[in-house]
Amino acid sequence: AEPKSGGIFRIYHRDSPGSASIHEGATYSLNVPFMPIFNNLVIFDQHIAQNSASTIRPELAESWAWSGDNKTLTFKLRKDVKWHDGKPFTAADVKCTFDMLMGKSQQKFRQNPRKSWYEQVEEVTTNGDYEASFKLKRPQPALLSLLASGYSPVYPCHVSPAEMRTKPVGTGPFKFVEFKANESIKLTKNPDYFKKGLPYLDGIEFTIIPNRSTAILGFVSGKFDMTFPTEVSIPLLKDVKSQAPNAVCVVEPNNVSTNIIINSTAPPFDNLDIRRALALALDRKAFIQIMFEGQGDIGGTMEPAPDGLWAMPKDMLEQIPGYGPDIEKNREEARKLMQKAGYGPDKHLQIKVSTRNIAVYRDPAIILIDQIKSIYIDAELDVVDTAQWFPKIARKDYSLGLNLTGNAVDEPDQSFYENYACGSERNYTNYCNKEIEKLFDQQSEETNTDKRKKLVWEIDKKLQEDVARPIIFHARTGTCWQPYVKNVTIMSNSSYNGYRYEDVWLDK
Amino acid sequence: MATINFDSELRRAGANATGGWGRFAFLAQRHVLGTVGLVIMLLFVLTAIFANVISRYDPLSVDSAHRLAAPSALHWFGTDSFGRDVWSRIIHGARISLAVGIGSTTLGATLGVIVGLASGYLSGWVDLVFQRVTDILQSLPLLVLALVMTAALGPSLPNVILAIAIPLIPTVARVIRANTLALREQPFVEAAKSIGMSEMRIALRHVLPNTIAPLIVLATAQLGSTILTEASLSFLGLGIPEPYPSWGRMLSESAAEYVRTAPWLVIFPGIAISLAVFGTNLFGDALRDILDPRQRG
Amino acid sequence: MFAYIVRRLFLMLVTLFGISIIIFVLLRVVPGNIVDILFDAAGFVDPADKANLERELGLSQPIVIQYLHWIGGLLHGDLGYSYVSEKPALEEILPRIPITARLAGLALLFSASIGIPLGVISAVHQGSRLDYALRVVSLSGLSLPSFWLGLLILMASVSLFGTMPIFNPNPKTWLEALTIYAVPAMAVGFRSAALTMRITRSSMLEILRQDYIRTARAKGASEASVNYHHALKNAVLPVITVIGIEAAFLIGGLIVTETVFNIPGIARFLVEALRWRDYPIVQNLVMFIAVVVVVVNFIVDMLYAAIDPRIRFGD
Amino acid sequence: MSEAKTLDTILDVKNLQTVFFTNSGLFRAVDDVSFSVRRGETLAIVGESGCGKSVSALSIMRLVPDPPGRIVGGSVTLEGTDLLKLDDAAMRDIRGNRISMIFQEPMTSLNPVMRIGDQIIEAVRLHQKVSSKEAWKQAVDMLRLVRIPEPERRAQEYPHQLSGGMRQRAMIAMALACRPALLIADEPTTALDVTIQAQILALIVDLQKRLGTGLILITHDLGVVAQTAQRVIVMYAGKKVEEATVEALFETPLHPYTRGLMASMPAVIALGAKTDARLTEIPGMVPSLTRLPPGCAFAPRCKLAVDRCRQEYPPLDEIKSNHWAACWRAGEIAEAS
Amino acid sequence: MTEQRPLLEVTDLVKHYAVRGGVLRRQVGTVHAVDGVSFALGAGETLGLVGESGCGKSTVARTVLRLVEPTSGAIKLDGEDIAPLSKTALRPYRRSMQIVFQDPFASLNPRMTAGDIVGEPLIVHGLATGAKKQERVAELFQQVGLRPDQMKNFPHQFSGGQRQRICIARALSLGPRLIVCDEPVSALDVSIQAQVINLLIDLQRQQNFSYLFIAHDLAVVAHISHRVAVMYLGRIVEIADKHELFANPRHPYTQALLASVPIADPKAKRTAPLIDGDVPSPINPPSGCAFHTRCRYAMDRCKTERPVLQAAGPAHQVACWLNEGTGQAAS
Ligand SMILES: Nc1ncnc2c1ncn2[C@@H]1O[C@H](COP(=O)(O)OP(=O)(O)OP(=O)(O)O)[C@@H](O)[C@H]1O
Ligand SMILES: Nc1ncnc2c1ncn2[C@@H]1O[C@H](COP(=O)(O)OP(=O)(O)OP(=O)(O)O)[C@@H](O)[C@H]1O
Ligand SMILES: [Mg+2]
Ligand SMILES: [Mg+2]
Ligand code: NI
Repeated sequence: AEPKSGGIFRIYHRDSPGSASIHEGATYSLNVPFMPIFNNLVIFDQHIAQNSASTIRPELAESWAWSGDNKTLTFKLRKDVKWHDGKPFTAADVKCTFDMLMGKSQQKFRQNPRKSWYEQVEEVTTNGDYEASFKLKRPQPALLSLLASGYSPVYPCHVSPAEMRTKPVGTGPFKFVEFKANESIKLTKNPDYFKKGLPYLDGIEFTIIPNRSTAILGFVSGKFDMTFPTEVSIPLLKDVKSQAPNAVCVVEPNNVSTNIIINSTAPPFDNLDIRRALALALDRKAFIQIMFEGQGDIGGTMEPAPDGLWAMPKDMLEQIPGYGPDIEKNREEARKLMQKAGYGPDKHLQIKVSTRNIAVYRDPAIILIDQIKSIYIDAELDVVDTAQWFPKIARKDYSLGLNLTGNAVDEPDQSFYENYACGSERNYTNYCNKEIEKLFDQQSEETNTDKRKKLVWEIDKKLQEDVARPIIFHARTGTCWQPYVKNVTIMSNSSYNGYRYEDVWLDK
Repeated sequence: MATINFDSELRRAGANATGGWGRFAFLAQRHVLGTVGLVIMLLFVLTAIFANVISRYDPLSVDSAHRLAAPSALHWFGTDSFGRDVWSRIIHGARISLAVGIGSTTLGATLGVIVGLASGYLSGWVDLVFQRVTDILQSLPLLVLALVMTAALGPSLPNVILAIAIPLIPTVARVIRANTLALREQPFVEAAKSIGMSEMRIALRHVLPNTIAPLIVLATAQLGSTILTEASLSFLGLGIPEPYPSWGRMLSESAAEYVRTAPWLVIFPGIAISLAVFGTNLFGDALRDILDPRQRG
Repeated sequence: MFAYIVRRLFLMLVTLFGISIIIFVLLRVVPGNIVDILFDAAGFVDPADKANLERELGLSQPIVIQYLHWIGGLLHGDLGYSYVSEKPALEEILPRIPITARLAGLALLFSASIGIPLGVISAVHQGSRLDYALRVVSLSGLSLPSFWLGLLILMASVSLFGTMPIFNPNPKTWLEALTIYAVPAMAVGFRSAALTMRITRSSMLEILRQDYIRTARAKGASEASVNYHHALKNAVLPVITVIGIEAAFLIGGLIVTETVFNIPGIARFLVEALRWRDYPIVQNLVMFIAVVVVVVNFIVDMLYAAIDPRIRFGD
Repeated sequence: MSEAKTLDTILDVKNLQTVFFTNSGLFRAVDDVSFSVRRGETLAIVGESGCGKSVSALSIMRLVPDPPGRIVGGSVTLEGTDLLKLDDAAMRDIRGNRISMIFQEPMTSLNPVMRIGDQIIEAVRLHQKVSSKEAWKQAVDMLRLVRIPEPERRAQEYPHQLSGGMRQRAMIAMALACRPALLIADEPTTALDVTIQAQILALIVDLQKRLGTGLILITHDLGVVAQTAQRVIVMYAGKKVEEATVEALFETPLHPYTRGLMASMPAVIALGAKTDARLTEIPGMVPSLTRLPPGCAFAPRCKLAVDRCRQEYPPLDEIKSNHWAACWRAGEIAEAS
Repeated sequence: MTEQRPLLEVTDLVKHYAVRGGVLRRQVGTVHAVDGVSFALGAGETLGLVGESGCGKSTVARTVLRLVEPTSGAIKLDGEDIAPLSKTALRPYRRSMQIVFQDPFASLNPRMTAGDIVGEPLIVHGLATGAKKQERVAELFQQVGLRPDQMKNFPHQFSGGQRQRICIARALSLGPRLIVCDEPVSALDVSIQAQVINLLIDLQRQQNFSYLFIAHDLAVVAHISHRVAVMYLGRIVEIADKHELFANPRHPYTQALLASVPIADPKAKRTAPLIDGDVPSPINPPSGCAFHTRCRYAMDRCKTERPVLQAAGPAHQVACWLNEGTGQAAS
């Protein structure tokens, strides 16, 4: 059918985001409602579920080009773009945005969680009003993917970061109307959007409903056109389908891994045998069965295939200790390791499993505790308050932690550097292996995708064998919308990139 | 004039109910609802005491193969999404719920009675100070306290009990104080003074027993409502921490996801909570009636 | 008495002062501040950024200075700025007050108008079937956790009517306005009605056996007049106490109902602010709740004296 | 009592039986008591404390607390209608209108949270159509009538602000406010000094004369009985044991209990009466109403008791004209005196 | 009469109650409930206190025991002024002075059994516990004419007179030296009244009790008292040896009082009350002699000047201008 214009798109929101500034946030609670306000230089195609280098499309940039040494990336910008306040968009805005992200400008973000993405960027330069270039320290083909993420909008130069937190101004298809904390976020159509004829919607309205039951009931009763993206759990999905049989529901992986962070600096996990035993004791299928009724994926650091681009092949995966199909055999081996370390049926190891007081953290921790009972470990759950979680982790005041790692882009550079590089802020376990570090750089600079894949597999396997941060599983979640909602695509290897909604329309 | 059966009237008045058991049996059949309440309460107390004996599985043992099993001979109340036996969890949950209920009610009511009695009976500056204290306690919403305590001390049974008990103090204190204010002026209090009783003893022996009716009603209502409060705190993620099975969390976590697909996860903890609350309240009313000397019998 | 009221007002200030200190200290005792929470989302803490931010928000100042700053502002009507939304705290708090007030008011109305008459009936017919039936019904309200009752109402409404009474800041019709407040208020009121009823019943039982009730009967007063005019007025003190407590509680305690029915009231806002360690919001909200509490308590005390001439304050 | 059945009879109580069902057994508080009151007449009821006087009065009003009390037999006929057969609404019309009662304990019988004036006018307003202003005026007048100083102010006050005697007078004012056909006064003047007592009694007697009110006066003060009543009944352990005119009773009491009562009175301030002269008392104690002896309840305390007294309950016989007594030896006593 | 130091000596006792009115309940007046009362009571002596209702008898009784705080005045028990003592300091004195309240029902805790009520003082002062206490209580019950099996009953199960006896038993339980009896026999029938009065007298003989005996029944007062004080509107207007007072009443109010006593003889019927007129208010007591509004003999002087108690014969004092200095009877 031909797209129709008009209508307000009503979505419930799972919680109240802390601000409206995407750059200062690190949760898709921010991306979902505020991505429609902005544009990137480039963006992943909004209608292809699997993000990859080949689905990157120009947005504010008309085109882009790598220099011969692969160290400069130049964007030609559109000339017909205006900020929502009427000011014209120019290359200066691009420079401003990325200078600020790199911490080089006068004005500062209150917090800048993705500063490390631009580690390799030497500087951003402009050439006239409509050309901007990223000069790199070394080749990094992945940069383009990072720039195509929902996390990389271009901010206006003339609006202060503080204002962007409360009244964001963008170039995107929708303009910000209001954000009432704990209540609602309202966006309205940008009539001057540079893509003529878009958007179709008159506006988008997010009603903030932290209580999931109420929210789902609201969707079922027709008060909302769509659930909050990727927030419907598998059991709830069944419920929604039974009550609203017409609803369209999809279940997709969202590139979030559930993993165990191990404090290897202190006993008992400074002992590699015990770490190995732990890795061997995991029954990943059981986790997936319980958490997702079977609909989850087993893999390493990178999101598993087919949705993930960089996953190890199955046979390679199964060679890694603990990934083998025979759980009992694995555990037998694990017990031996434990006995070697001095534990046994009469001498159990007493530990605490720390995690946050959120179901997606707590539930796997409960399963974990139950599973490691089989290898003489008596664990107790230690639920940690949000404000204390990272300080506690940073203090190394834990022995085992249950953690979730979300990846904005299905891109090894992002995962590896963020989580496993020596000295990285998010390398909670302080895993540091100079050899692997070299491999990180090697794959990063590699422009040949196939070669790069091999390198990535090797790294991933090694990381698992080192029990750096045992990955338990990769989650899948559901999203539902009413049948009349058209042109919504849920990304299958990230949950941060697919919310521009410029061509979503309502067939009512 | 309707004919009157003297024997049955006398029986209703409890004339032939002699001895401890006779009296008990008589009261039991006079206060049917109260008896029901008492039976329910005893049942829960026994359950809590003998949880290890009655429960058939380890309440914490996860079993992915038998998750969400419907009630059957194997799992009387079915299993939850972790494959844990719901019956065993409810049985063990009785301990927690009763610990919360009895613990926080006792703590809150005792302190409340002390504050209320002192403030109403002694009046003067004691009243002034205690009134401010109750005002302050009343002004701190339960959830602020609960949040602060769990954040500062970590979620644990004693902390939850304490957090729930604190708001009870001003409630009980205010009711007791109101009663005491009126009682203080009664001639029998003056009479007690005249025989040289200490203020303390007057407060405890003469004033307090005459506030027992509202106290019982309030305390039993609170006993029930603390169980509910724990459930609500669990709903907000502030209750007794996992993996200990508290009824409130069992209900609140299953309510949303499984009410249609696995209703036993919702029904049984729900029934357990409601029954416990129901029982204490019924028993409370009956107890109040029995302790009222002016009731017949 | 006039002097008494003046003294009471002064004491209210003392109470409020006490509360201000307590909440201020409590908040600082709790580990973590807004900066930790902000960084939590990022997944790591950058010490330099953290220090910067703390300085910017005034959190690095000595605690006494912070307190004086807050109280000083409060006395000038300046509540400061929310850390999270960066809007004036007053602007954030003010619109939520009427919502909660409406909800609490309706809930109280519901609980009193159901609880008191039922309590009277139950006491008058003590031991009868009617008494049993009323108590069982009202207690069933008390026995359900409020989130569960709320959810049940929502679920029933969705399956029966295909819609649900969920909050909408600009209700279109008068009826919608009523349902979005009345339904949650009923869910809360049902619970407190049961308590009101039990207290009323207990208190009435005490009074109904008094000699002056017999005197009223001897004058030929009807049962209704005896029960409601003579007895209830004497029995109402504890009931008022409980209703007063409920009133104070409801202002800050509607969290579960507000969550289930998704009402943007004070309690939910408070929890959210606490979660964010948004001190200006939490502190000022707690102060507001405290003001309500002391005022309600004051009114209750005044009602005591108005209803029972034997009770005198300030003599 | 055939002659009492004239048109003049306001109240006729026949074989009234009121019992309490308590957990220690059946309590026959009023056992087969009959009496009648004529227009303008004062009937005094005297008897040992706890013998059922107040319960008899309450039975007439149908205000015996139920449970545990219950009227189990007899009839109470007021101006031709049997009150025990009336439905509640009809009974309410009569209470406070045709009959009113002054209760024994004025402290607890007044509603502590209502103004005295309001309590007085309540009965009036319940049964008569008067404006509230009018009624209030009436209340103040009633208070003045019972000699309460500053009635305007007192009407505005609450019971706890009045002295015991004032409360009692307020009760009296309340009972008299609607000019009843029958007034039951349960020890109406115990808390009053004799000058006021005299005034109040004079007031009641005056009202009685003017309105033809029948009065049942329950009192311990035999002086009051002598001064006010026309006829007297004497009760003992729930039963009526003697009935006579005042003159006859004071002259020749026939029942040994009545004789004991008379003898126990402290001598009227007689000059030279010696303080050390012990008052005569009736030995022993009132038996428990649950465990009454088979015969005459007074027998265990009676100096004149013979075996028959201990076995058979004596019937209430008319020993002399208009003088009934329930005693096997009443005849002998009558002759002896 | 004994000539030793009096057991109780009350000097210039004053008790004022504030009267409040209006919405703000400001004090609008003062009730002069007791307005300068002085008397002495020897050991083993009974002082009768009579007077019209509301004249402040109960207030005197309660202030003497410090159950209400006196506005001013001294209360000496055994020569020791107990008026300024703190509550705790007062407690030991409580054992030696007891009160029987005017309103028996209200002064009994509705939730305690009669036995417990009577036995409680024994426990409080550590005099007896357990079986011994029960025994003593049973004995007390019998003394006041109650059956020991009634010990387990609650106050509401008793008749008015029975309640009064419970109060007497409670007061007796401590064996005090002074008992203030506020109309202790008003609700008793004459036979039991006789028992109780005999009991009180016997106890006095045996244990040298002193009584402050308030009653309306002058016959009873006459019987039990050694001396009698007559109160009117917060003041003692006449106080004398019993024989003297009844034989030779000097104050017009006393005379009216005596003349109003109903005589238990139907033949001597009296119809008209002897004095009439409104009882004045204790808030605005009449100027001069408070009784002048109702007094047959009132003179101009009575309206302006207040007479003070003056000797009017041996062991006889009266406050009336008619008797000024003369020692002569009025009329
Ligand atoms: N509610 C009750 N429950 C049980 N027994 C009662 C109740 N009320 C009264 N009685 C008993 O009934 C008997 C009669 O009581 P009643 O009040 O009529 O006595 P009375 O003659 O008025 O005595 P008094 O002169 O002392 O007032 C008493 O023995 C009393 O114990
Ligand atoms: N608590 C009080 N507040 C105000 N006035 C009071 C209070 N108690 C007593 N009065 C007043 O004090 C005066 C004396 O009262 P009191 O009870 O001593 O009189 P009484 O002589 O015992 O009278 P009665 O013989 O009627 O018992 C009365 O006018 C009474 O109204
Ligand atoms: Mg009586
Ligand atoms: Mg008195
Ligand atoms: Ni002498």
